Amino acid sequence: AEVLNVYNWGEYIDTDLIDRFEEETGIKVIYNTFDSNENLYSRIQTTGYDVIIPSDYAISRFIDENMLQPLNYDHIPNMKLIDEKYTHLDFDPEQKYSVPYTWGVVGIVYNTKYVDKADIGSWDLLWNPKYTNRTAMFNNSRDALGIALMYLGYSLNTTDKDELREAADLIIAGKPVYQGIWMDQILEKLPSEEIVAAPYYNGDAVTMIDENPDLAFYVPKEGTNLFVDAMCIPKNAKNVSGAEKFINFMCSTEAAMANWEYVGYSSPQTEVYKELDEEITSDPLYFPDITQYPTEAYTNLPTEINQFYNDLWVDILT
Amino acid sequence: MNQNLVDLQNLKKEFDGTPVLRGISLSIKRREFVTLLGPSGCGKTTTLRIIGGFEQPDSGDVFFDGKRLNDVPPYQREINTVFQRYALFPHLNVAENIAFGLHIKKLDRADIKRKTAEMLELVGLRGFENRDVTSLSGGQQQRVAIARALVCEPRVLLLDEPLGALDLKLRKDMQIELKRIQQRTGITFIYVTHDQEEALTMSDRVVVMNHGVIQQVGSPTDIYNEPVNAFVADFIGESNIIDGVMLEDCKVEFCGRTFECVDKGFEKNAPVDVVIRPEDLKIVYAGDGLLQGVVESIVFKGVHYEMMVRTQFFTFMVHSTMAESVGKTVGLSVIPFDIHIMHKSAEAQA
Amino acid sequence: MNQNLVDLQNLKKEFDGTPVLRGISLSIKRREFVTLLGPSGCGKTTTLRIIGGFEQPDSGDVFFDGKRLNDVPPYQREINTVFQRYALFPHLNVAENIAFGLHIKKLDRADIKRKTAEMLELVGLRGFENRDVTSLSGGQQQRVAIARALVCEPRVLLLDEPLGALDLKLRKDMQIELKRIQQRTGITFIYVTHDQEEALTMSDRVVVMNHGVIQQVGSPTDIYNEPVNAFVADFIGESNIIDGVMLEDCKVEFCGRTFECVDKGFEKNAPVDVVIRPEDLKIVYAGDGLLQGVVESIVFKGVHYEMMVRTQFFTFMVHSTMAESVGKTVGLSVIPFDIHIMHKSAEAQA
Amino acid sequence: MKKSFAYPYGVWLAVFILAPILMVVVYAFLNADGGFTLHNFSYLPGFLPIFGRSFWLAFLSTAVCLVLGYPMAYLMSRLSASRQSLCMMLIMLPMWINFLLRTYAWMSILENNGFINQFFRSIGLISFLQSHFGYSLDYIPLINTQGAIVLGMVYNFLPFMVLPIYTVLIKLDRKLVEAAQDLGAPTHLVFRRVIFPLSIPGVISGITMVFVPSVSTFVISQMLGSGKNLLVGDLIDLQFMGGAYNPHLGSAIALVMIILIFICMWIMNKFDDGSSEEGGLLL
Amino acid sequence: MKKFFKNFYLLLIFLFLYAPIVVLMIFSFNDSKSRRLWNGFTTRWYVELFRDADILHSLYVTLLVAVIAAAIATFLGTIAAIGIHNMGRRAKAAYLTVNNIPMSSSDTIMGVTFMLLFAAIGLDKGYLTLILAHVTFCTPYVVLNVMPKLRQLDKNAYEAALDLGATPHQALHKVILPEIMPGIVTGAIMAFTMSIDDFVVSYFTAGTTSQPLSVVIYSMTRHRMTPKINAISTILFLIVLALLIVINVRQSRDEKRREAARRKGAMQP
Ligand SMILES: Nc1ncnc2c1ncn2[C@@H]1O[C@H](COP(=O)(O)OP(=O)(O)OP(=O)(O)O)[C@@H](O)[C@H]1O
Ligand SMILES: Nc1ncnc2c1ncn2[C@@H]1O[C@H](COP(=O)(O)OP(=O)(O)OP(=O)(O)O)[C@@H](O)[C@H]1O
Ligand SMILES: [Mg+2]
Ligand SMILES: [Mg+2]
Repeated sequence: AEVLNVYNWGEYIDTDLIDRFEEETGIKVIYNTFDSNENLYSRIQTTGYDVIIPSDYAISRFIDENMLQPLNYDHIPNMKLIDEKYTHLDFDPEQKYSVPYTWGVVGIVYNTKYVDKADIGSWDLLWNPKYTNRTAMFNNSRDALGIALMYLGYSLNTTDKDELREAADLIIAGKPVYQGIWMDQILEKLPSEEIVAAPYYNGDAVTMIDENPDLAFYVPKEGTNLFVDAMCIPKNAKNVSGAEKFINFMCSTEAAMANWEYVGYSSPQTEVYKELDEEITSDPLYFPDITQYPTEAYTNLPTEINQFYNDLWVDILT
Repeated sequence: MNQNLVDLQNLKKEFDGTPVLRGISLSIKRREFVTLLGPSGCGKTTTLRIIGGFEQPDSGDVFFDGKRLNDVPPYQREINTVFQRYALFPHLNVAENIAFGLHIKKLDRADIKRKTAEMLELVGLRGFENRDVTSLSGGQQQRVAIARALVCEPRVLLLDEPLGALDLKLRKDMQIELKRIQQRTGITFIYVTHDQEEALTMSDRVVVMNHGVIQQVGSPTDIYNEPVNAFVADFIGESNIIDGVMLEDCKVEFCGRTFECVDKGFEKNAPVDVVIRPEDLKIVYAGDGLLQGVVESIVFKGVHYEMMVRTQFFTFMVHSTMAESVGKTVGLSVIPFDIHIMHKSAEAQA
Repeated sequence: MNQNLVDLQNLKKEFDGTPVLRGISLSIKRREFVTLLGPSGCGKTTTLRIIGGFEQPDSGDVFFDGKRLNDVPPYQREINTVFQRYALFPHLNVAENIAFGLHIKKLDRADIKRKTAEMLELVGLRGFENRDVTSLSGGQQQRVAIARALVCEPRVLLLDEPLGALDLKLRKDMQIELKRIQQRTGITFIYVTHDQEEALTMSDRVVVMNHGVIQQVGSPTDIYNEPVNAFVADFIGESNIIDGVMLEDCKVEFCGRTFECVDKGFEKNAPVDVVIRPEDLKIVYAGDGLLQGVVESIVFKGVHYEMMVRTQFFTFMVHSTMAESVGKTVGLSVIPFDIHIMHKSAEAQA
Repeated sequence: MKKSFAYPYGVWLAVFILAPILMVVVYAFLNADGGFTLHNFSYLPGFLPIFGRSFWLAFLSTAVCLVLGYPMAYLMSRLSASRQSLCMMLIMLPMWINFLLRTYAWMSILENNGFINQFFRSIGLISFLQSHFGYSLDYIPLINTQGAIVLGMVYNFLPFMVLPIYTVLIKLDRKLVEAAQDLGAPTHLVFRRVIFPLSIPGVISGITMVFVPSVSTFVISQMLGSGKNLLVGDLIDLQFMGGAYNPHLGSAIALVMIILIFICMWIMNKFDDGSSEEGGLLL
Repeated sequence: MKKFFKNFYLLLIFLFLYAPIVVLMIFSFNDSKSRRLWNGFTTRWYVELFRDADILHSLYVTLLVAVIAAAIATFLGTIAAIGIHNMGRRAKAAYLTVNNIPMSSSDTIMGVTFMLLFAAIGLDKGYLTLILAHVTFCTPYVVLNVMPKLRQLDKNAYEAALDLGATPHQALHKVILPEIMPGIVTGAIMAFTMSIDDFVVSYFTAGTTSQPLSVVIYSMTRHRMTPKINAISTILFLIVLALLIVINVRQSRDEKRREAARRKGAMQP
């Protein structure tokens, strides 16, 4: 039978959809998961996937390194259902290589029981000594430095080493405040009140708030990172037509809706937005209003700057 | 009881319900060389381990110099042991092995050094101080084990078949060596072996055991010449053991004939064991002996020939320096003094 | 050469550059019981292993029934071995151990059963079929090992110190048993031991080895009574070995005196070893003997006493059934026939 | 029995162990363009604190494993045979649960509001401390400490300390213990002068098998520690799987670590008198 | 009293080893995704688990790879141990040193080097690469478990078999293998456990259709670990536990029987 290799983030799809797609098309889907873009990067060098779902800056890097195929939108008619707000972003300015899968912003999740109203609204909260040992920072150089850059008012994609240095120093200055520098642990530690505030993606904030209604989410006024995870077809894909069918399927209203419900990340699909209640679509948690604050998407950085990020990050964690 | 150094009183011990010692009582004097002799499994090692403190008797007491020793742990007993397979410490060299007990006693370095050197001298291992014990030959290891025990200046030294693993030649040499050491140090030796020649050669007194029971205690000559029962007679040197009946004092019947002997005090017509050593039987002309038989086989044993002579009732083992040809009919004679009469041993009756 | 079953021709073997066999040549006849005798490390086991095929000689050949055997692997040789520590298979029971070789030969079940039963009968282990071999006593294990080898009906059985681990009593019994089995089966036995008494008792011929060289081959009596050199004399029974000078045929000087003897053919004034067995020395009144000495020690050995008599030049070991008291001055006499004159052995010269 | 039996494995080792190590060496001396460089090593002085921290934590966890594991092995070696194998199995069994899951479970136990602190609170320990000793926190800090990292390592690597010591101890000749007692040594001296020295080969294997993975461990420090400080394992992980994908630098770090570990092991083996024939690590 | 303290100590250690596992097992019945806040009892994770083909598949991969890798490692390691046992001192030392490398080098380095190696020789990642890698780090455990058994082996047992007419092959099968079987079994169990326990090496060497459970679990960490994983671990754990108990009960019964036989043997003449 026809086989399709799909490579996605862990826990990032409603698996029923795969079954449905297999039923509809008769294509056997081999579904794998990864945990970081870097990993995806090293894996696809040696393994042939048909559909991958990387994040923005990774897509930009793949494009730069000529690892993706241009898409034939004729075979992906549902592309027209994708909101233009999320197309032609910096990482794929010509929108040739990717079909947005989810999008979101980074904000701060905080516990209303412990965090004073007065202290919210800005990235500042992450450096507030009042909450010493009760907040956390991202354990990921791009996201962490990104927060610092935005707080400082610099571009997320800056290649100015001084600016980056300044951002790193800022995080170092914040280290005594943080209980930890983490990724997924935040997902647990916020609802269980081990910490009272931490940055996170709005999609995951939804699940956290579900679990502990005392939690709330805001996007700092200094602006934030608009991230998009999008579906792409690698150069070395073996089953391009299957991949197109899969991408098209995932963009269908039905699938996008089911997936939205399952994953909790904002959907770029216009019909989904329209079909949902006003209550939800107006909630910045589900559909942040990106017109209210500056947003920027990540792009691929030059190798040298990537290396510099690495050095800074090691510095921060030394 | 005062001049006894070690006193065992009615020791009993079972393992898993099987009695191994059935009431061992034994007194050992100062400076004595006592050997426990008996077949494998008779309880020699168990007795020694009780004296050493490695095993508790089920009942009975161990006295040492008049004091009850049962509950004293092994490391507080003035007794040291030379283990069957030496049990040297493989992580220590020769000198360190010997000095082990001294280090435990926290002697000062100079003393330890001096005593260790003396011991090495005594056992003839000077120059071997720093050798790895595993690189020594069996005999050398043996000597280290002895030195290690002696250096603690025990009042009693227990030796469990210390020569069992050595070859014959070496065993003979070490027997002489051990005896010499015992005489020089004046330490009481309690020695275990199942080699009767070894027991006879070295001991002041021999304790013959079987099935957890002491069969006989006596000097080597006593044991050899006047075994109390057939088991002892057979175990100490080869013997011809014939069923007989004591007709009256100094008169015994066996092999269908009546012989004169020197033993008295048996009941009339009591069934007895008659023991005759092979070397006490003389081969004479067919008509001359009291018994007549046919030479069945002959084996050269070096010093003598061993012949089996079949008579009507019994096949005798005879040792003689002269060979007879197989099949020849010969006579056998024995003087009354060499006919030993014994009560049937418990063993044989069972 | 035709009636020889096994022929060793000039076998040489080195381990790590050390020669272990230095040219062993030996012919063994059908139905013979040949014993290799020698001190530890002299190369007995190595010789046996070459015959068994477990070791390749560096040079020299092994012939079996006239055919060169060097390159035949062990499992194709009609030779079986009884290993020193039995090497029984602990995962198999007694019957399975014995039947191992038959299973390999793919005999049918009934045959295997029958033969195994026969063997158990032969070695006296009927009823032990299903016993775990590790639960057997040493002597029983020994017999299983022999049965296991014999059931394959080898033409030659190699036995490497098969009785080494047994106690004395049991060893004597097993010696008789083995000899009986050999006579009943008619299989050629090549037997290794370092116990000279065992060698003398059991063998048709004894091969005395030392340092990888055969010293003497002969019947037990030959070896005992006419050792070719002092090494053999000393190894086969204890001996007094005295340096002497051959003055002329039948006249030897030692201990400062001239003795008559029966040996001839030595060079004039050749230095020789004079060997006198302890049992050949007679104790006589101080004035009567050719030599005079003082009794230094006396040990009871059962059959005889062993005394050390110090003369001016040499301390003699004397065996006698009569005890003398220590310190007494005695005379020693010996008949010319019992004075053995030997060339200095290579050993002694080296 | 032939030694040629080992040849297939020899080939296997060459291809799958030696060749890859060689590749690490090669990679360490290459730059991204494939040219020879020593540049990768120029970073190393900056990593010194990271190395120091890793070795210190590994040292601590090895020490704790030894202190906990030795008595464990010793007690086990005294049990009946079937009990012994049961214990062996029980020690191995936790490895059947994924190590991430086990570590997550430890988080639940150790967190500030975790099971242990909940317990302390319920028995009034925290309020007791607060009222009588002026203790300011409302929990006992357990997680996010170096202690928690050490605990995580100990938890994961304890079996590797117990098993080799246990195997040496069960082979120890009982007679030697008796010989020492016989020579006047009371129980503690028997242990110090005989049992322990003779079990050193097992101890050294145990130390190796705990220390090495501890030095290079990653994830544990993230999950049980605060994640604010890197360990070498994380650093390598970062080069190969994380932010700045740089296998060359990663290889250089790995190479240095391999060398350091070998040096440590070499020093350790100095304590072994070489009597442990075959230098076998485990068992 | 002393005995009580000894048992108490063992108990404490086992408590330490099993505490997190108990927590994990309890929370596989928690009616929320939280691994710490109890929301009530549910079996829904178990139900969902059996609908989740991916997780089940990854479990299948884990077990399959563990079985195959352990089998190969056991075979390879056993014959290797026999070969090494018969080598000279130096060759033996060399072999064992290299043999020890996988056990004494970090998983990350190993995983990465495998990845580099497979890329270099152009081997696509999949079951094959996964199994090769697992065999590599499992075999040393087999070797190290078999070697001591070989050393305990009667030196002459093999020769005795040859002597009785067995070819080297037969001798190996009928004598050597049965004798060293306990070591082989322990080695196999250890290999199997190591394979199950591994995650880092698998991570670098697994292909698309061959992601073992550990890799799947790890890729979930970016988002949220599903309690289904706890559920599957619980099931796996209980199965193994049951198995081990059965084995142990049988073993101790055997032991008793053998002990009884020995005693009976000793008493017969
Ligand atoms: N710890 C023990 N547990 C069970 N049985 C034992 C133990 N120690 C000894 N026995 C049994 O007790 C009996 C006597 O053993 P002991 O070791 O005292 O004999 P022995 O006279 O020294 O024999 P050998 O000459 O073979 O050393 C034997 O049957 C032995 O099996
Ligand atoms: N495989 C081997 N490698 C190295 N040396 C060996 C080997 N086998 C035997 N030797 C050496 O060869 C010499 C003769 O050994 P062999 O086993 O033949 O002696 P033996 O006469 O049987 O002695 P024993 O009575 O002690 O058994 C010894 O010095 C021994 O150390
Ligand atoms: Mg004993
Ligand atoms: Mg030998």
